[in-house]
Amino acid sequence: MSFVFYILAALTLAGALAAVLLKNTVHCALALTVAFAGLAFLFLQLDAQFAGFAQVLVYIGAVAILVVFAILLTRGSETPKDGVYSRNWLAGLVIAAGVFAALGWAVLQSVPGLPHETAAPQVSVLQIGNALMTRYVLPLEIVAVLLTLALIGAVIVAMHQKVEAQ
Amino acid sequence: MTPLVGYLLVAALLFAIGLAGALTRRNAILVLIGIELMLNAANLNLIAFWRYGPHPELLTGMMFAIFSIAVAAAEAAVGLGLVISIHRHAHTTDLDAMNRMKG
Amino acid sequence: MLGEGILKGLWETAKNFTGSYVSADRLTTVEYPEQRIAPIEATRDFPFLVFDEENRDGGDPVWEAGLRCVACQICEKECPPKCIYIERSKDKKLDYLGKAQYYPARFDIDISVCMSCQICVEVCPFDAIKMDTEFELSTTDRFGGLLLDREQLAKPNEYYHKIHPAEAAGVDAHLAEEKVKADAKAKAAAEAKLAAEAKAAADAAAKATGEGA
Amino acid sequence: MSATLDQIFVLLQHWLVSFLPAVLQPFVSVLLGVVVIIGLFPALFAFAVWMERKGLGRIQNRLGPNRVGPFGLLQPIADGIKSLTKEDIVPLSADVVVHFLAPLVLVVAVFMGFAVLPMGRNMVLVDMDAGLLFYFAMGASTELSIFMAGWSSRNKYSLLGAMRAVAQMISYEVPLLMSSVAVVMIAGTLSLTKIVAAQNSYSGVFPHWYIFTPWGLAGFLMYVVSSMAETNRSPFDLPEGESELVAGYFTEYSGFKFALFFLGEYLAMFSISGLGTVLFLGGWSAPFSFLTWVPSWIWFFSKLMMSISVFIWIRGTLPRLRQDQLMNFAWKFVLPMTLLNLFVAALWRFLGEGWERWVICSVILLLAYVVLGRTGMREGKFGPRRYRYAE
Amino acid sequence: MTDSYRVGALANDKNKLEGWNRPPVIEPDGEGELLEVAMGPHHPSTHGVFRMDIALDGERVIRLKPVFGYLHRNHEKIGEANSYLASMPYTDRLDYICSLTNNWAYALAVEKLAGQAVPERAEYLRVILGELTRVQNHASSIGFLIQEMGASGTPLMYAYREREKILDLFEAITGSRMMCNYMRFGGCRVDATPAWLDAARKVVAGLPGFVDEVDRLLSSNEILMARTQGVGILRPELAINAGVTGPMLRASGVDYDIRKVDHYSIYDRFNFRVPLGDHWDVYDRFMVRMLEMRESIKILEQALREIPGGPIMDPKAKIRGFRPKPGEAYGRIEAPKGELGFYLISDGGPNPYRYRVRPPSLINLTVLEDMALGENVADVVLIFGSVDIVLGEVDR
Repeated sequence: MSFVFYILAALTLAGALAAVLLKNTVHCALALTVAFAGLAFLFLQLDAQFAGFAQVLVYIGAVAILVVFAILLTRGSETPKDGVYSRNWLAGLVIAAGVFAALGWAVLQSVPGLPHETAAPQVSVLQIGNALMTRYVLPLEIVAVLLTLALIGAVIVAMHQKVEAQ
Repeated sequence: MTPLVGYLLVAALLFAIGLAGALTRRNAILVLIGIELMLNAANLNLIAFWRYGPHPELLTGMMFAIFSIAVAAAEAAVGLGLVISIHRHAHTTDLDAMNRMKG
Repeated sequence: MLGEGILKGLWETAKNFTGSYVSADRLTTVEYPEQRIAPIEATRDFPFLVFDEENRDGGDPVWEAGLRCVACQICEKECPPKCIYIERSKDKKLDYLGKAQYYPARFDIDISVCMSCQICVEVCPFDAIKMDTEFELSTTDRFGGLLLDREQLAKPNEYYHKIHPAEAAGVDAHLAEEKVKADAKAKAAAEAKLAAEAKAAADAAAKATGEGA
Repeated sequence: MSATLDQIFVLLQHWLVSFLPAVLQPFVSVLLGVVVIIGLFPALFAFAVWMERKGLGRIQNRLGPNRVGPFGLLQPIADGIKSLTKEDIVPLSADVVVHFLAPLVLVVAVFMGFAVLPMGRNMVLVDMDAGLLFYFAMGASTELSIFMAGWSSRNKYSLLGAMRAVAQMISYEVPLLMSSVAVVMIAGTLSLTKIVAAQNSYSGVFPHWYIFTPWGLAGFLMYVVSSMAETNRSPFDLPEGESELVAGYFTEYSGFKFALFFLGEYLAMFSISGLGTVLFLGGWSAPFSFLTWVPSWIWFFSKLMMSISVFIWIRGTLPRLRQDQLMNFAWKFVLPMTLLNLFVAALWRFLGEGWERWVICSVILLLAYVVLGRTGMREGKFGPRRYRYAE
Repeated sequence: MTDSYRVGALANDKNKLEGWNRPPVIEPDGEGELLEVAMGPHHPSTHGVFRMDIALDGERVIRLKPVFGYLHRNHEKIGEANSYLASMPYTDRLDYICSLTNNWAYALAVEKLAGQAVPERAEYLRVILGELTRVQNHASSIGFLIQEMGASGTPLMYAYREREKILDLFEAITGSRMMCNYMRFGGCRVDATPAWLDAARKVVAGLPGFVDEVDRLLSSNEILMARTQGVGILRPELAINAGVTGPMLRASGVDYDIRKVDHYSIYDRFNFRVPLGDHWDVYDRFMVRMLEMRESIKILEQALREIPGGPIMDPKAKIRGFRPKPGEAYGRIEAPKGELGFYLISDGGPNPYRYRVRPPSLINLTVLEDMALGENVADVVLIFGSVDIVLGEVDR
């Protein structure tokens, strides 16, 4: 089924590239959702149903919408006059290329040592739930607290001016 | 099935694209988009390793990915809140223009 | 408590929903082209000209001779939107009282302008113009088609009786009364001219039989 | 006989598939299911539009459509032909690609939701273990298409409508999820087929549907409210409130694309009603134990149509809220109620059998309802008034 | 003027008026740009052709400029060019929802000018038709108000269902459903038959049920209360100073009903009350209309019970060649929308020298901006609906 994998990988990467390259910020955000959707499908390919659906729910349902809202609130959809790329974009590109080269080299180097194909694991939601409540209960609680704090923090940060004005 | 290396290479490329985006774009929101992409690349790695790892029934990689998704949501919320706040203050989201610590 | 008013409203609409199936009082819709409400006595739409139908040519009444209108142009003057156009005739003809009167050589009503106010009917001293109940007057010719001329406007007294029976009866009684008065006058005058008297009497007889029928 | 009738569609599918080589069989059977869903629900959409127009008409003491076909039944088809043959207008300054994609994304995302809905015994396209999660993931994707529609039209009204719609859908997604989570907690599964199976038992003649428990009823009411908001139905139809925003996010759409939006909206209503049926109304199970011989899919679809009629009824009765009131209602009333409901559901589970749990749970919920309602009315500064007369 | 003329009392009370200033023009908070929206004349929320140029800060209204005149038809000039009688059908077209009260006000002005008396039966008929007009106007105005709130027109359809019955009555007596052209100087055009009176009694007997129905459907509806209470507040001082009349003024708590103040026609004979609002908002306007419908039904019941026989026309009245003596007169009535007045100057000719209409719709509309400033844009539509205007009367 590697054919499906290639399509999905191409979709994801094309989405990501578009998200980084396009001029119009809203188009970038929409391309980003394509990348997210591709990733979710890749997760499904990897038999991680739960993670895949969570990816769609959180990234497409929430993060993408947040990004879009932020773009509209900051009038980011108007293409700026002096280019969309930073002054030192070349340096950034070089660093990114370097990182990719290093990562790719590392991956290709370790190909022989990589684990072999295994049978698809049968993971039910029940198991995930049980794991969350037993083994991973501490991280779960921490994430819960973190999310609450992030929620409050985001509200305070964004509301800052309004409170002052009153 | 696709071998693990395929997923790892896709993740590496995605990470690099995200990094390039974060480093080269002017708009703060697009920088955040780049960071999201990098996080997603990490998630892909986690899931791939979980799938091909020796003990998928322990769910370690999957859990990591799920927690990472949750944290990413928080990061996005706070990050975008900051961007909006900065925009209120400086009336721009251009990172090159935000070169002063004083408003 | 929150939601109470909403529940009351829902109950009310449910009652109306079922009510529209069972009670004619609630479902007042009339599906027009198939179902029609009979026009009621008082209905008014556009004016028409009444003619008396004693002058018959074969079976059909001759509208032109029987027109009650004497082209006095009061309605033209009083019409609020000024949609009546009258041209008085050069010659005169005898009306039902036996008086020589002008008649309208041209009598047009632009019903695209007319606002159905009935003022022409009220001001007419000769009961010559009345309100019609016909409303399906749409036409593809928006200028000529809506400018009605004498011939299109003229409708027999019978028709008037059909659409406004009570009102028409009153008008006829009034006209008959005037006629009787005029006859009495004419009789007094007729002493002088015998030949004219005979003619008038013949006319009156014809009129009376026409009215009786 | 009744068992055959119950499974007629499943048997039909098996029979059709059996002609094919074994390799193709799973693929074709899924494809068949997809084709049936894509065919069935638009037909149901046409029927629901007719029902809505007729029902609203009767509620308003009118006749409703009655010219095309018997009882006006063919009216939706006439409307469909009309919208198909109309000119497709795209605003000059619109973002053509996004403008084109928006309705497609919406319809696709909405159709995906049907994949996990069990429409009868063994009648589910994909029996997914995380079915509910899948459903909500798909539901979340529709918001993006609405944003795309509003943003790409380059129209103030469209953009405002889209922003409203997205904000509203996000706000009400939380209580929607929360009220469903109570069911998940009690049923102990995210799989929709298993949730139905958990309700498919009877004590005496009465079924064990979740709506017949205090937390289930409260959850159901909250679910109904949130689902109305989620599908932009009256009284939460602000995104397309014609007195303010002309037609909201699809102001600049015409012809077939407009029809697609319309279709998407109704399909969302079907799927959310279907989910509500599955979660609270026992899905395809019969309402009385002596009626179990009636085919299961009949029950599912009659419950679906019942909830559609309730949607129509409410639309015919209520005026719409204002944006800030809508948000306040979501965050200050519906969400706290669903959270409390979650707690009550847990309590219900731990109190065990017996009448005490009925009393305790009902009292808690009623009290919370009254208190929250009162607070809401006081904060909103509204309530019934008395009037005086001049001397 | 009697002591019940409270407006004058309040207007003379300097202390009360000094505290009043025009509400300050609201300043935007400087964040983001103002959004200029032109609501109408093709916006689906506007009654007829009316435009509101609104400046929005977010959803808050910062400025509101009403633009009207799209329906201007030279009504007053036509009135000066036409004979007295010929203006009567034109008055139908002012406020085309309630043509009978327009007729009445104009007839009243001309009767004052010519010094004509009206027979008693004609007065009763005028009261009956006027109050029927009020009921159907208030019913449809409530329906439209709720329609603005997006109730799919259900209350509007109920209002129209009852209005249909009332319009049938109008047609049976005047010959036309909306453009009645019924009243004449010195009486009425046609007499009511006993059958008509019976039909009217039947319709009136059904009206309380209708009002109850609308009451149950709407008055305690939480959404309606939340939407309308505290919205579009019109302070009584401003209402008086702006010349607002009718249910709008009474909803602002000012006891001013021309039926009680002017004692015109035979309203003194009837027992009815004037409902007043204490919160001055849209809900009060809605409820005052609701309660006024009930009072009108009471008047109708009394009038239909007591109507005497006799002529319906002043025998001295002239249809043709009507030329009143030189002079001037102002006739006003409590039309459903407020004080409707006609001011006429005669120079002895067949047509008025000056013909002036005081339209309640236009004058009530002048406070639109004051009511809408600082409110949510969604409420502007509501506030506009609560003014209850007919563009035919605003633009004339």
